[in-house]
Amino acid sequence: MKPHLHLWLIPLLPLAGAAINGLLGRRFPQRVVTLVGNTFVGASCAMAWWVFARFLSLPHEMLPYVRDYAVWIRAGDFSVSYGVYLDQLSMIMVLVVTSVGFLIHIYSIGYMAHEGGYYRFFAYLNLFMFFMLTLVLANNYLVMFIGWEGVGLASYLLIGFFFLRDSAASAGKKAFIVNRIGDFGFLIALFLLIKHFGSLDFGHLFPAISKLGVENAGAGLLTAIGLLLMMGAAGKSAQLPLYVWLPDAMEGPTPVSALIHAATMVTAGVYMVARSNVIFTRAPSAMLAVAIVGCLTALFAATIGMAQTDIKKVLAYSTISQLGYMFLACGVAAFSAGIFHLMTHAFFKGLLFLGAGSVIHALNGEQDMRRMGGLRKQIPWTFWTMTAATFAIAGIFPFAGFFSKDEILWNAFASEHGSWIFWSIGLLTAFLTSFYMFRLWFLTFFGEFRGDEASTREHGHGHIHESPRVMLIPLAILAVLSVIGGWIGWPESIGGMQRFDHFLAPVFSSHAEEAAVAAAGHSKELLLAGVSVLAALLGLFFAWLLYQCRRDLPDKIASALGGLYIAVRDKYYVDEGYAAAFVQPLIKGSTYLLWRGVDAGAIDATVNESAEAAQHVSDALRHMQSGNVRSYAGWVAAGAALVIAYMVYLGVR
Amino acid sequence: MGLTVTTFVVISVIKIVIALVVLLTAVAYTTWLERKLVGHIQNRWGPKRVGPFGLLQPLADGLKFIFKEDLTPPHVYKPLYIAAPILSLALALTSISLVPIGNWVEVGGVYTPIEITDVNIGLLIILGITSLGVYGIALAGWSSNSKYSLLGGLRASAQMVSYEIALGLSLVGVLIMSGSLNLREIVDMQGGHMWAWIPRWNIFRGQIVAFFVYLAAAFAETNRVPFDLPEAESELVAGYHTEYSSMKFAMFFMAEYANMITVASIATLLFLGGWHGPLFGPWWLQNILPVFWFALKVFGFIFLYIWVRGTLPRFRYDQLMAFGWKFLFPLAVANVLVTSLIVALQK
Amino acid sequence: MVPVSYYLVLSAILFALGVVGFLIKRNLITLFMSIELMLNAVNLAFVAFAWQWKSLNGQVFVFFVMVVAAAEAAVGLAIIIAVFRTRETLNVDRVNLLKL
Amino acid sequence: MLQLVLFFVFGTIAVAAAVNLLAQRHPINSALSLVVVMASVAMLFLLMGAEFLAAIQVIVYAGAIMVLFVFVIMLLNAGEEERTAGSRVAKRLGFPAVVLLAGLLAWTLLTRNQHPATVELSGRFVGSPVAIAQLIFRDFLLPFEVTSVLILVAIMGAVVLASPAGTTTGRGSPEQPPAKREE
Repeated sequence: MKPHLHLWLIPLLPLAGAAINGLLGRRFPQRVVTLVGNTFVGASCAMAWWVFARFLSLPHEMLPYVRDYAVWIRAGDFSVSYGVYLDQLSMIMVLVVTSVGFLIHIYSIGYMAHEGGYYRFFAYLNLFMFFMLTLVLANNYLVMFIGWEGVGLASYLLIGFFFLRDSAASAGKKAFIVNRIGDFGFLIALFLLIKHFGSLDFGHLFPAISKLGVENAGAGLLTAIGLLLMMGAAGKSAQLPLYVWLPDAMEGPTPVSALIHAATMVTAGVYMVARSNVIFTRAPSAMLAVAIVGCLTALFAATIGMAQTDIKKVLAYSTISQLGYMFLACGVAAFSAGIFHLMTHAFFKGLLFLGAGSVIHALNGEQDMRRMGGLRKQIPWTFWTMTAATFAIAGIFPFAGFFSKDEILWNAFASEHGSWIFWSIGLLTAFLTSFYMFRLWFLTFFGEFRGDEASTREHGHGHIHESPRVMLIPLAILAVLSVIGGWIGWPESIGGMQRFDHFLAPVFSSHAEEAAVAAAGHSKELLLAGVSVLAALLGLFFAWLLYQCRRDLPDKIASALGGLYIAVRDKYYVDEGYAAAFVQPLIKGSTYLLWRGVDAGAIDATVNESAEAAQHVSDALRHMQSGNVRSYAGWVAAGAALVIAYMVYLGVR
Repeated sequence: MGLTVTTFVVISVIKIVIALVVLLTAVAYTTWLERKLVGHIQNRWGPKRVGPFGLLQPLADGLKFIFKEDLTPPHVYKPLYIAAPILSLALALTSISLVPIGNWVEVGGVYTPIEITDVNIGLLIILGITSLGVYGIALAGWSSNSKYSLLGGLRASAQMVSYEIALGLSLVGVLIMSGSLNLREIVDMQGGHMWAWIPRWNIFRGQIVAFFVYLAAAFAETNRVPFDLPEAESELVAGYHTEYSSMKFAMFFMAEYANMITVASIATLLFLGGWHGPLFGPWWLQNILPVFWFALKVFGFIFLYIWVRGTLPRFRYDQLMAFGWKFLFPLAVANVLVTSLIVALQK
Repeated sequence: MVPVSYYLVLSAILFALGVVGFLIKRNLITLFMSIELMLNAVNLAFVAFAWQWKSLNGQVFVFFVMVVAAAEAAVGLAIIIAVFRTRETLNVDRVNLLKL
Repeated sequence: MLQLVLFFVFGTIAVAAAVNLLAQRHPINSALSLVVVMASVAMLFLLMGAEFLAAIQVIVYAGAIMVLFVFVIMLLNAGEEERTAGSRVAKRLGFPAVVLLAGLLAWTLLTRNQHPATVELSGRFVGSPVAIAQLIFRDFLLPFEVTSVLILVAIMGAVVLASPAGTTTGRGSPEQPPAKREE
């Protein structure tokens, strides 16, 4: 007898909020919109925590907690139902999504207060929450796919929120289209699953798959499915080669970047891979691909991040590289590590974005770090919270980032799927990460103010100012979380007991971590951890050196590096490459072949010609219409004669 | 009935001759009667010089008609101008051949009805013939190429077609009650008495309304006062027979009176119980009496005709149409409805 | 002893005559009469068939045909009157505005 | 025997009158000849035992419809029809069609009528009013009612069409003061 957890409420509450705000919000005063938008999300957040409380007390044989509410599709013996699938993994995801989402909602109250389309913003945000929770709670791949597409839609709407700005609109389109590529893979994977297992239901699928053996020696059905799933995940989580949409997505309002493009949506891919761990652990080559893609993305994005000057772009690239970390973790079968990093990353990256937003807010929309500096004094709250976040992401002990990143690195090194190459690349990435994060930190908060006061003072409210309290409270909460959030995963090597892993253990049947741990003792793990911290501190030192004490150095280095630097600053010309490789041929082809050739040349031509023909024929026939009654009678008589003749013929025959 | 073709033909010829003679005489003396009556109504003597009570006056009129010059005005459409009066008279005389004036009689071993022929849809045929009667008047009015005649013809055709409907509908009630179109059967239905003294004539059995409608419609059908607009002297000299003279005019004249007699006989047969009446005396009297009763009733109806003519003014044309369509027609329909309802309930 | 076929042939002839009338006559009213002629021919055929099959349905159908003919005559003559009022002619060849 | 004679008499009259209808150039003559056709057709009905139909034919067709025709002819004072060039289609297409039609029909009816029934006087198959009435008011009740509606529509249409513009409102029309209902 299952207890009633009323999980359906969790996604549906935000939907109700979205409906109310989206349909009626235009007429509401701003206060009512705020109330609705936040109440429903807050309610679903509280609901999630209540469920968590109940969840902990559930006996283990009752997990995963599955419940079908209604049948959606029934075709023959294949059926899909609306239902929830709650296990430790989705529990954590729900908590993260609802909590961080709720905080960001609160933050948006202050941030969006002076923007147009206030009700629209909250409606979209609630809609996003609904779809994200649907994705997380789905009990089969198809409903998950709905959420998947839904968050894509929400992100499209929110990126293009300032749809009057051309760049925003095109960025939204770009995100949507690039995601379609990934979704294509995802869909194919689903079809394969239906074809071979006749179901998309987790509860039916995973046991069926776990019966299969591990596909060594490359190719196989599961490998194919895994690679295709990875393709979808790469699209959603902005991995190579489909990462290009994420930086442009920064066109959206900063809370959106924080919520969707840092904390939750982009991690959906990771979640999906972790959810499919049964498949991946049986398809080693697919896992290998995931790992490679992950670590390459991490390094690649990190290098680009070093040279960016737009504060949000830096954060965007760092997000990509962090996602790469998570992929790496999944690729080495350290799913729990990946999810752990996902959680901590949600904390500190969300915090970073919010802080950046607060900074931008303070400077009235200034985003270029070269025009900042010395803000430490003016906006102390933002400064301190962002400091916490920066240390966290840099992975400095004992901040949250340290634990998750260190666990990933350790697994990358020691897991049976891992190797020292992954580890070294991860280490390098860690160094770069801490370097560009501290670069951001120094450029923003230290030295003297480089922007012109006038521009900031002229529009709106006075000189540089601290954000309102409603924005600072979420910052504070997230800061605390990004300091202590990692402690639940305190590794045994440092006398902890890795509660997080043990909590997640039942989900990820293959206990790669334990194996690794058993293989290599704690001493080595401690050593590696020390190395990674050392790398982080090294990054801190270089950042201090270049951007604090010797300000002339960066330009020298840039000029010394020359082409390389420019390439990095221009993001390796990936966008241009894509444009040349795919977009232009498409446009050309559709213009000359499809439009001028097929459409105008063939289809329209046929239509027009037939119209012409009809006109000629009728022009000829027109003369039958002499308007003379008796000629009509003649025709009628002839017709009658014909009919009679035919009938007589029939009768005679 | 076992009789050979020859006897059939012979008897038919005899009957036709008798019928024609009787009818024409009746027509002639109807004119005398009319002049006499109207004279008295208008406080005159009427014809009294030719013979006792001017009884020979009709013969004198006939002679006069015959000896008058038969002039045909120019610009008339000859064939129709000539055909029209013949047509009307012929039709008028034909319809009488279906009217039974008494029981079957035994003459020289031949048992035959006292009528030229006994058809079991006689009434319908009579209606058909009377409806054809319009042509005579209409064609006369049109062919004689004079505006008076044309107007008269137009009026006549419109009026007769309109009132024909009311006429037919007024008869439907009786037909429903008797459930037959055979005049003889209809009459037989009306034999005997109700409560020992009221004769079971249709007029006494609830068809009084129908009788009134029939009366009015019949006046119109025969273009008699108060519906004599087709020949309204004061408006269009003499209506459709303005241009006619001598024998042709006489034909119209006779046709009109013959029609009166036909209509009267139909009224007698349908409403007034036909030849039914008290029978007494020896066998020959028994054979004569029904004919007498029949003749008496017809006479009474004609008397009513003349009486009305002597007293009522003429309608205006639109009044005529309104009367026919908006009053008589609905009345007849209502009568049909009520009658059929009663009959249905009695079943 | 007349074969039913004779009646049918007669009706065919009358019908054909009606069609010819419609083709050659120029007076609207006469055209209408031709139509009535055709209807009569059809009625004759109906009654003949009714006789052939000894079923009254044919006669009932003639009844309906008459009703329709009456309606048609009423409306048609009204139309003719309207046409005459506007065009001042009854010649169909002069009532031919309905052409390009 | 008598049958045959009567048939041929009335058949010839009918055909002759029909031909006359076409031959005459004055509409009124055509109308009268059409009346003759109808009368003889009614006679043929009688020969075939459709006595009720015969009477109705005379009353309705000859007595009402044709009267309407004559009335209209008189009203519009339609004169001789003028000779105008007919339509080529009618001549070149219509007439052959008619000939073909009649020929085919006659041939078919004469040669291949599988049921060679004959009409005799003695054959007591009579469309008596009662029988017809039972058919109409029982089996064909719905069509009958529908035709009544049709007639109603036709009447209204005729009134609207034929009355000059503005006088279709019936009672209040200028030249027709509302009628008195007395006497």
